[in-house]
Amino acid sequence: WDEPIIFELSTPGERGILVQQPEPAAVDALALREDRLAPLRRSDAPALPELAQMRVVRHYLRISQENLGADFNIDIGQGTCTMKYSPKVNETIIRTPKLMDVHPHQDEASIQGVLEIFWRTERLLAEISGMARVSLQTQGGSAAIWANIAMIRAYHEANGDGGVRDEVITTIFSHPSNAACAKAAGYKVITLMPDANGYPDIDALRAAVSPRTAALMITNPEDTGIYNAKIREFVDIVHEVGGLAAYDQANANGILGITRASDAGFDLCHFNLHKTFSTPHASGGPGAGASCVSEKLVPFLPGPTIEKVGETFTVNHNHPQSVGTVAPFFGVAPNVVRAYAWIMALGADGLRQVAETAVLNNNYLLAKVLEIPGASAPYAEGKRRIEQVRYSWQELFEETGVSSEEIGIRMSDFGMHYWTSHHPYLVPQPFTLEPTESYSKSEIDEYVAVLAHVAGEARTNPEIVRTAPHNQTVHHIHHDDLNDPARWAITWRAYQKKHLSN
Amino acid sequence: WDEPIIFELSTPGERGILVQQPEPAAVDALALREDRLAPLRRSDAPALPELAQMRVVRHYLRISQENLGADFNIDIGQGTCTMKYSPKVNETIIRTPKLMDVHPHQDEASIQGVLEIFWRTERLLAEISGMARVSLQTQGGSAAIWANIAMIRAYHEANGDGGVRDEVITTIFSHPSNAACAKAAGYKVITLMPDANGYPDIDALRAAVSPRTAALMITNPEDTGIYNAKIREFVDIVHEVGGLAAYDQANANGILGITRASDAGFDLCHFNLHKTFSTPHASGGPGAGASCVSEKLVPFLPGPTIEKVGETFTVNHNHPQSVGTVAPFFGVAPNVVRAYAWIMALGADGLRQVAETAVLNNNYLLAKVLEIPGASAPYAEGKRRIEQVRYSWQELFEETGVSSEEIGIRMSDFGMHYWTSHHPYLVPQPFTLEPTESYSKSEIDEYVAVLAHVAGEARTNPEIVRTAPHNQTVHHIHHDDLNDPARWAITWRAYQKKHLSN
Amino acid sequence: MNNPVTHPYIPNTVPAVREEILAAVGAADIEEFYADIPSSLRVQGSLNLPAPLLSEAELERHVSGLLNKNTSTREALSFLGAGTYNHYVPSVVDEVIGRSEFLTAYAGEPYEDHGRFQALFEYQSMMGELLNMDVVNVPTYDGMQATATALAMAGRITGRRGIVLVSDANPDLVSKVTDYVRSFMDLTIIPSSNGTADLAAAEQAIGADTAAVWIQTPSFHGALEEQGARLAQLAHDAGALAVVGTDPIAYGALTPPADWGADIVCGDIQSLGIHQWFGGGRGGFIAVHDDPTFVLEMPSRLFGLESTDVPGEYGFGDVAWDRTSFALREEGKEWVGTAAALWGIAAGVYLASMGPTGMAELGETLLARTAYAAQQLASVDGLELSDSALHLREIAVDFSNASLTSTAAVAALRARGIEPGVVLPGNRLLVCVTEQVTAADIDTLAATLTAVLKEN
Amino acid sequence: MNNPVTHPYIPNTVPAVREEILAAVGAADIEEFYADIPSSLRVQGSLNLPAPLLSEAELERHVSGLLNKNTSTREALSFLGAGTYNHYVPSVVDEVIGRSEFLTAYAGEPYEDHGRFQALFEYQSMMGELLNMDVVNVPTYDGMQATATALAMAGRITGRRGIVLVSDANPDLVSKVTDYVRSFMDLTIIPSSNGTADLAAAEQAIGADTAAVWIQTPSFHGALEEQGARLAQLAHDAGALAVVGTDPIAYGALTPPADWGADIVCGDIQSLGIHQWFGGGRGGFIAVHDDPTFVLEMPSRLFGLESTDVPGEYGFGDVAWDRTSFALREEGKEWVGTAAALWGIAAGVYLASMGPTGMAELGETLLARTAYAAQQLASVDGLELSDSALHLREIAVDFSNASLTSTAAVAALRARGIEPGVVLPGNRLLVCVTEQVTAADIDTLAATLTAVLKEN
Repeated sequence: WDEPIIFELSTPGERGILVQQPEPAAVDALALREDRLAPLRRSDAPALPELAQMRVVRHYLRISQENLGADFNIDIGQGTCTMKYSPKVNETIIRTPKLMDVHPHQDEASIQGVLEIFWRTERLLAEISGMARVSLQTQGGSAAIWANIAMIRAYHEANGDGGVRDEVITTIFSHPSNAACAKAAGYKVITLMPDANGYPDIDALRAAVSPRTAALMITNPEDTGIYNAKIREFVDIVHEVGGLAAYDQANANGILGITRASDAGFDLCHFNLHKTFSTPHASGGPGAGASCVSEKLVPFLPGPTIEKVGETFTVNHNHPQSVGTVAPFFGVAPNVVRAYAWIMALGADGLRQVAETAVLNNNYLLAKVLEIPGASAPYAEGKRRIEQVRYSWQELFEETGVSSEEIGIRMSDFGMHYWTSHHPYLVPQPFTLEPTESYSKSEIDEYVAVLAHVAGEARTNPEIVRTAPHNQTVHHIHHDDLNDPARWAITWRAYQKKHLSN
Repeated sequence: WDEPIIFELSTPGERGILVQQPEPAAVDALALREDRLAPLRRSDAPALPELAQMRVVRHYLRISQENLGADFNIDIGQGTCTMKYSPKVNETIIRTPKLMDVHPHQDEASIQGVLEIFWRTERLLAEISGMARVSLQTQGGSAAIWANIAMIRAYHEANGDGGVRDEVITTIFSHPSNAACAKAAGYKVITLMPDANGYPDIDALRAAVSPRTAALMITNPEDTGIYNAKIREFVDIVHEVGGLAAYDQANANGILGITRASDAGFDLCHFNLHKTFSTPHASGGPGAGASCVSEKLVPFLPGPTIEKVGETFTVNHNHPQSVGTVAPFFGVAPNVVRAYAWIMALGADGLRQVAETAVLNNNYLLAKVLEIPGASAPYAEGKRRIEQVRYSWQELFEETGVSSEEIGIRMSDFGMHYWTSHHPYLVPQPFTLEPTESYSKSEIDEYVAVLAHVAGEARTNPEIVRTAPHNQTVHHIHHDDLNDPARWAITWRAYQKKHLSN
Repeated sequence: MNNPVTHPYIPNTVPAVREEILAAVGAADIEEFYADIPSSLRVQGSLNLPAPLLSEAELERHVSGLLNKNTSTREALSFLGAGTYNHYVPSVVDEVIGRSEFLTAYAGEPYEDHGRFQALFEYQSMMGELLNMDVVNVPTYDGMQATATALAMAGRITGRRGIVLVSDANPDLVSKVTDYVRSFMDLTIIPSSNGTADLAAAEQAIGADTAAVWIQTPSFHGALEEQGARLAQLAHDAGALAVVGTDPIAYGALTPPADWGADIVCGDIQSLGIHQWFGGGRGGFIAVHDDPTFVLEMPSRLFGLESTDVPGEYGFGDVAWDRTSFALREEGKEWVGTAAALWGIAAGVYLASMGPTGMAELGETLLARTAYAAQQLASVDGLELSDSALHLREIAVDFSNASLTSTAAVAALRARGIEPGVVLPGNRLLVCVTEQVTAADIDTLAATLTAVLKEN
Repeated sequence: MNNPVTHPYIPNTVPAVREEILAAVGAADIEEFYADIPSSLRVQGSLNLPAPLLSEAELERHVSGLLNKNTSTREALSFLGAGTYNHYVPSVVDEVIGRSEFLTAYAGEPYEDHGRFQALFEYQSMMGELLNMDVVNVPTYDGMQATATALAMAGRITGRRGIVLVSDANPDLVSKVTDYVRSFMDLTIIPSSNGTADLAAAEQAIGADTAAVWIQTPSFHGALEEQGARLAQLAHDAGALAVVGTDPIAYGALTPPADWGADIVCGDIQSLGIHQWFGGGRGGFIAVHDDPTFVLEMPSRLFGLESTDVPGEYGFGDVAWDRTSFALREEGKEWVGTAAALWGIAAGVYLASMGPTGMAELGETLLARTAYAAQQLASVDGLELSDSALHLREIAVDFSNASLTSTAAVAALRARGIEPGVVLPGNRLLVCVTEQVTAADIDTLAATLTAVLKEN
């Protein structure tokens, strides 16, 4: 489709929907206040587009077809994102007025069902993590990390050394939100670089800890797919200086039922329900975060908790040491229900099969990718990986001058994703693949075949790779305007002012 | 997508869904009958494909994107089909267990809602047609025509002249199902050809009627968009010889609230709810037919009727003269609810606006199409049309050798429908366009612009038209196998036997 | 005359646009377009319809409010069948048929509508595997129409008038068939014996004018015909066809009729992933062997695989288009029109999701629960099974020796929130169990019936 | 260890395939892949979880059964607001965000995910029109986060610590903001006067260390700030920013804050086409003028229009990517992660459907019904309005002179199937009316309150 920007489709006078009109009595009531209201009334109507309903539908359905959902492709290329199957039955389950149209302030007697699901989901995640309690209030992984750092801060303050402990330690292959949230909470951030084998450097940690250490915030396995075998020692080292240890479990998909945060001694951890527990990624949210804590952090949990009293589920606001509200009400209810349904569809054995199969698939993919000339998997050579691998096209780049980003764009011509954002850029010409448990062997083979084909093109016909995409809705996009305040256009009105005024 | 046939995606052992297992007590109960059951057991499992659920989803969502729904294109090219907007709110309304999961044999007290909607819809359609009662039992327009001819047959038999009246008269521009249903009911069919101006020929009718005439079955306006101004006389002529008159109102979209079947004296008529009353066409059904009859045909209505007794709605099976059941239970409930909602969204004034706008759009389109060199609108030259027009590319064909069918296939390259099946083939190089009320002026302009562009290509670059499509999932399709019993393949198993066995 | 606002469904009612169009076509007003309609035929004023609900919110509330007066089978324990069945519909099915691409499409060509052709070809193909036959139609309206057409085909193929029905068939189906074929065929009904065909009586009735021996298995009462091969043989010996009406739901576990001699197999696909829809979710299948004598008598569309200009690429098209009334009007076979394509797609998604193992397990679950229901209901004091046949999904229960009639028992159980079944003539009750009804539910039914019959 | 069957969600548990893969990678078993995980950290045996519901039908029945214990606001008359609002959601919105292409996508590039970029750019653009501002972010989590970030931005831009809140704000929002900014900013709350800002007290509090004057309009109690221009002026005079928290729902009818001097406008988009979702359907917007000083302080993604190799074609990309934590880790502005894109698409579809006239009419309906509710509740014996401000959608009602406390009144009305509002401290009740609540519904509330108060 060559679908215009929606403003270009406007015909003055067309209506997309009609709305309820006020009754005469209501109009009369308002008229009594009109003299005070008049100054607040808008003089010019907002320049929203005017379209008949079918044209609105056509516009959005067309552009939806210009988007590549996980249901449509072998979504291995968005590594670190755990693009697993989101079961359709969960969509059926959540699309009921009994969830969509429920208000959080209703009488508890009228929300027992959703309270029970939140309570049960908390218990499931507590068992999976080994932690005491879980807050489901946040809407994404990063927000859950924020909630964790807020609890760490409150914990140290409650212990009287909030002023002293002003440093947070993380590793470079931990998700950037660990560093960013710690910074936003007022901490200095110490970032550890990997050792020669790509493992987190335990000596660097020993050097970094001190009485100023508030916490270690660390991912494991990291986005390299490498599992830090010394994780228990890492935690112990931090504990020895009185710091807390927070586990970023965004990469938990390969270790469900295999090892738990509690086993390594962590005080806090978080899950991304939209990654590990299969709620759809929704074009970039809403996700849902779960902040899991050990007993000693329980008093600091955000928001209200849900308790089971006899056979009744009830909301408990009585948490005087709580960090307070980190998000509205109870969290992203549809995603909590989806995650609950997903876990209940699998059970303990099923979760373990998920982990094992994700790891099996990843190591198969690793073997296949390494067969492609020019591809490599830096660090920990010859070692098995957990659920994903950060690869490199450095050899291919040196040979052909074709970059990983160019390969990624060319992949889109074959209907496949290939994520080109790989913070941090330690691995040269990086790409990260994560097959999850959702793809069959033949699908993994198909993805690798396309990857190999494009790598071949880089040698035989680099121009076709460099000028990609050839097969997409749009052609090669420029970047000049995006970083130039005089030219960037973040809204249609700004575009008109800056680019169409002449 | 280059999506294989689903059998090609099979991996033995994969499962798409797990099903409920019988309880031990049930297994035991069955075991007691195993000796009798054994001979009935299937020895080889059916060779259905075996796919994990995500692959099933991916397969069907991909091929869905290879289908051009009315929501995606300016669906003017499927003339005679009244491709209007099917409001999304109606989809929201019907997708409730209160309709999807309701059984027709339930206690009447538990189905009052759906009975009321059927009853109300019947009243609305009775008012719109001017008829006494309406059966909603049939699933499409042709089935409604069958119900009408069955009632006609029963009526004449009840009057004792079933044996004598063995002829049904129709016109060549009436839908073929009128002729075909009459034939299937045992009638001889007399088809009237148009007069020199394209109007139904009243003299031909006078010559055709006789005491053997059972009925006239006629569309008006016909698929040419021409309204038969003498329709009342047609009906009178048939009535004079004791025949009945049945009105095919598939083309009612331009005359809603303008003129009614009863006004012209018809005894029966039918509507296609999926055309005129906006239920989605569902890739070719289910539709829904409404058979409307005057008082004298009421005793012969098919199936049960729904009556309002006091404030209660009840099912009445007591119709001894009924033609019996023409379809299961009450009809296509979701489409009846959609049609009800559509009518209630518009009301009397709205329906009239629908008709007027459909006609306005059609005459605008007519004017624009006639501006394209090589296009013409045979018959009734210079006259206004109602809601559609059957056009001809005869001039263009004579000039360029490019056929209407070739133009149609080329239209698909621009994301537009263009229906190439135009029974009867009286108009040379035909194409039929029906804009309905749903499209804006700018969309009609866009469609015509593409049509003009393709007509231009026929002159400047006929090869690109002849070798179309260039831009679709598949390329030019052969036809050799489809009519050859030795080669046709109506199932994958047949294809394998006939084409892959060597 | 007009609603005061531009309706969201009708863009060109914007006054300025309307004027612009009128000017473009040189018309003074819209009345001009209706010049051919005599004023005597014109509606005077407005139709007498209720005031519209213009705001979508009010419309939705009104219609949903009416529907909410219904109680669904999800809210009550239901043993209702008799032609509409409460099987589980996988969410994948609803996802696919809810896709606007399929839902709002219609009759496009196999280029821009390739997906619809592929989905329906795959449906045909999977049904073919389930039924072990090589030709299956794009769904016609419903099983009733499919059966009527299958029998009419038998009449055309054999040139004979006789239909011999040897099974208990749904009375509505018999009504449909009778009226449908009566101008050119005659139906003889042979009463069943202990639930299935009376072989001796059937042999007597089958003769030189028999076009079709019509078998229903499972019968209207759920009985499985055990003598199908024998009946097919009788038909073939007489030069007639064996036409078998059935429900495809259990052919993952049971031998399909083609394997014991059926020439035409027909029925409804509602069981295969289509909701009950108040009885309105239906599609009819007709399956035959790949014999042009049969294929060319089918009125429905048949999608076939075809090659394209690109080697190895699959395209689709209509097989033997010239059979149809679209092509030949009254010279075509019966007629074809908008039928039930979307439900065909649904059934295809269902079969693709279930696979061979799912269908086998489902068949097993249905057989086992049916056997259990028969066992438990037979053990209720005063109730007896109407026959001793093997049953699938439905059983007929006789209330002759009970303290209540079957009608009274239904009323008593409805008062307790249970729909126990459909009342049959002869003081019987047709009880249906699907995979949605557990053994515990069956126990509840039996216990409640026991209690109710004891109280009276 | 394993479920007895191949799970539909995990294809490669098919034993033969599993063996094939193990052979291909040269591993004896899956344990080998976990060699790096010390045995001391391994889970022994299975996790202690409930038995799974393997069949989809049983799973669906279990979870839906739990949800069916809820009563929705469609089934009871609800006057609940306080941060989650029962506005009508057009069906078009749910259709679009239910599209699997949007629902299951994530972080693709602007080629294969062009549609997502376009939909969110259009969202930004339509919000910009509604708010009369040129820059709007891709939604952050919710209005609380948006507000906390907006205030933090003010701190960074001005280099000051002070926040002066002059309105009644949602206590949960105050809690969020307080904890969020407390390491680098301080919050001062100026009590409102008759529902809106106490201008004199505000003037007093605003000073050289003030980073932001924080205005909420409508306030937590629904009061519209009439002195916005004056407050913005006070802020600007002190070198501070005017940060306005609001709900965009009524800006088809009301002057947006930018027009009276707001520098940063923020809030939640739940009102714009997102269901209540038990309080979990949220997205946060932050709008600023097109000034790099402001834009470069925004942590969220900002999608911008770009040219491509084809003249006239629109592409999209991330504006000023190097602001973000994705690019710069802790040196970025706060952080960015998976937030609320789908709700942003929903709000875009909502605004596109509503258009200027729909939004204007909706604003009018809300204002009128709110005024009517105020009038009717004030006329209930014993009840008084807590203030005389202009209100949008919510009003606070004082029960001090009533025979029941507001808490007791809520209990009494719930027993009659009505949720009359949210209890506020000080024996008050926060009553919310939307376009979904008619004048007749308001009459019902007033009459029921009257009756209940009379009885006690």
